[in-house]
Amino acid sequence: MEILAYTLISTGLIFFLGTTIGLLRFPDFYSRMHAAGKGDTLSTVVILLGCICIVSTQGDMSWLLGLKILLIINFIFIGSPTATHAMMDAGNKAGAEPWRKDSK
Amino acid sequence: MVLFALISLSIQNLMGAAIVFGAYSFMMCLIWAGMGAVDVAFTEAAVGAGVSTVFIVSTIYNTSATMRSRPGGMAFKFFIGVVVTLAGAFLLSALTDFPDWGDPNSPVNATVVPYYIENSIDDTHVPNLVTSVLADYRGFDTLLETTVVFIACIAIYSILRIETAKSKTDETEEGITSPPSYNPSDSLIVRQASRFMIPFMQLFALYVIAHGHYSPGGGFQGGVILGASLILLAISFDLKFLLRHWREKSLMLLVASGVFLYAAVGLACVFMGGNYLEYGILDSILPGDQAMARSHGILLVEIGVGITVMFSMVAIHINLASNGRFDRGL
Amino acid sequence: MVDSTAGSDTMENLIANFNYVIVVILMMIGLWAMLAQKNLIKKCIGMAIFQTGIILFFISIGAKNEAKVPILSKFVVENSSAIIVNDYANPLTQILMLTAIVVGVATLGVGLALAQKVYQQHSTFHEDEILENQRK
Amino acid sequence: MLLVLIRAVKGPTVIDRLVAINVIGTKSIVLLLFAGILFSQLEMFVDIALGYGLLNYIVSIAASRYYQHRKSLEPVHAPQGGQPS
Repeated sequence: MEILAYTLISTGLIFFLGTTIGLLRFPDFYSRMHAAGKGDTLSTVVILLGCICIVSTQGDMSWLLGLKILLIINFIFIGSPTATHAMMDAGNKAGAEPWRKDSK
Repeated sequence: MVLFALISLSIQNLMGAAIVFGAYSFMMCLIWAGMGAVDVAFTEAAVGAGVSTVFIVSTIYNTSATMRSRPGGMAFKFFIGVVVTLAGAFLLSALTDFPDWGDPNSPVNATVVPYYIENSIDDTHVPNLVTSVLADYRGFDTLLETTVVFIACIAIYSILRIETAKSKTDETEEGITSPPSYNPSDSLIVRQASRFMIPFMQLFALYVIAHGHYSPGGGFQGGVILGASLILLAISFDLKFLLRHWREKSLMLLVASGVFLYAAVGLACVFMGGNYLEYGILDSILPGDQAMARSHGILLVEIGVGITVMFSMVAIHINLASNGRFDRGL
Repeated sequence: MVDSTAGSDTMENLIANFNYVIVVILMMIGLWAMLAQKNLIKKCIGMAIFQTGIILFFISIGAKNEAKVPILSKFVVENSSAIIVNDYANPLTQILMLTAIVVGVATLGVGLALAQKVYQQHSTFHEDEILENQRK
Repeated sequence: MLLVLIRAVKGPTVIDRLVAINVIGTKSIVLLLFAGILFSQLEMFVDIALGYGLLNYIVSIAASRYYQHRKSLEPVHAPQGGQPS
């Protein structure tokens, strides 16, 4: 269980590293959005799954904690893509220019 | 921690400033949690994530986000900088008089607080010390703070509402940023997600209020989350959609009724023969012994606080977002 | 600054009590934003920053080394003689600040409402322009 | 990790900041849970994290709402950040 937890958490951290690098290095808004929207959600979900694995080994009320973390995962899973969609829409409406190869 | 100050310095564009301020409050929440102040962290989380940034954004929405930079202000800014640095130096020079960080025997920690910590469980049966101190030992404070929120709500009504009703025609002639008509097709996903999330939010907020005796939470946090859920309703649907269900008059009545519930609990204590807000005396009408009665009294008071905070947040948002006109907004 | 006249003792104090230094820095930033910024909304944000400085001051004064969250655990609840005071952080400062945050949001709302009203009258947030408009 | 994100907060345009604080919001959920595990008092922290999970997308929706209604290009592309701050 411990090994599974740490594997999950480190996987999530790797994804998150990818997210940050993407957020910093991509040239325009849309591609940054792409990095942030997917990598962020995935890494958070994976890390929280790892947290569930840690929690479930300790304590007598662990199933309740695990349930709450599952709820958090659920809400992130719904909320984060929604926010991504809304921001993407906003960027489109506000007229952020997509990056092209010849733009610089 | 210094970095957070730097973040807040980096505000330039107004919209960007609002957003960076949101991030700043996320950081502050983490700091509170690290210092063991879980309830404060919870409040900051609910307020920072749900409410305050939305207020700033809706204000900017009703006005304009452009900032005209004016030349020639540098000397003034430099002068202010000198003044502020002097003030900071004064504050720093008083630093040696303060107790060390984390000193358990400092005057703040050693005078009245041990009594609260030791006797709270016997007096009130409430394991969350913050809740018991908030609503029982320090009931007057909380009553007045709730009243301050109420008064702020009234103030916003009186600032924005009255005069716009008078000068409504002038505004439309001037054409100050009348927002384009609402296009319902552009946010189906947001609507559906909100429709899914809002019941969970409200359920969670009720849990926070009711379970505040045993875990972090209470009237303020639950009220802010409830208010944030209604604000989300107003954002993701239309402001009119919210106003169809909550008339402004009923909103104000509910804001007042929260404070009234708090004060009425206190008055009930007086009528039962005790002091104001001495819940222990209520044990003949509430179930349980004296300590349980105090616990229930705390619950009643927290519900009052929750109602006030919730509806005042909603009312403030509606006023700010629609510029007091209550027709259309963010 | 004051530090140059005082000895290295003060410097050690500064480093040991860095939380007060942060508080002072935050308050300086807030004060500077309130005084020097010409934009009304930025003044509101500066007010909020000042407020967080004060909240940080209270919370850090109430923090204790080796202290936990001020919520009694189940074991302690059953035998109330086992409460050790120094195990729990100071709940008093926390409740003061908890209410202060909510009140702070309400006052932020009031400030923003005033700013909106000013914008309706003068259609600018810039202080100098407002003053010029008033002098006309 | 957050240090990298802070740099993202200073990012070029407003909507980039919006993306960045969305990421920061979700990451602070994770950090809260880690803090809970470290203090071995997770049952206190999980509520805050749950509140965050529910609330942290309100800001981005509100801000995106702003751009949808205003349709203004100018704050995105010309931040007019020339003024000293």
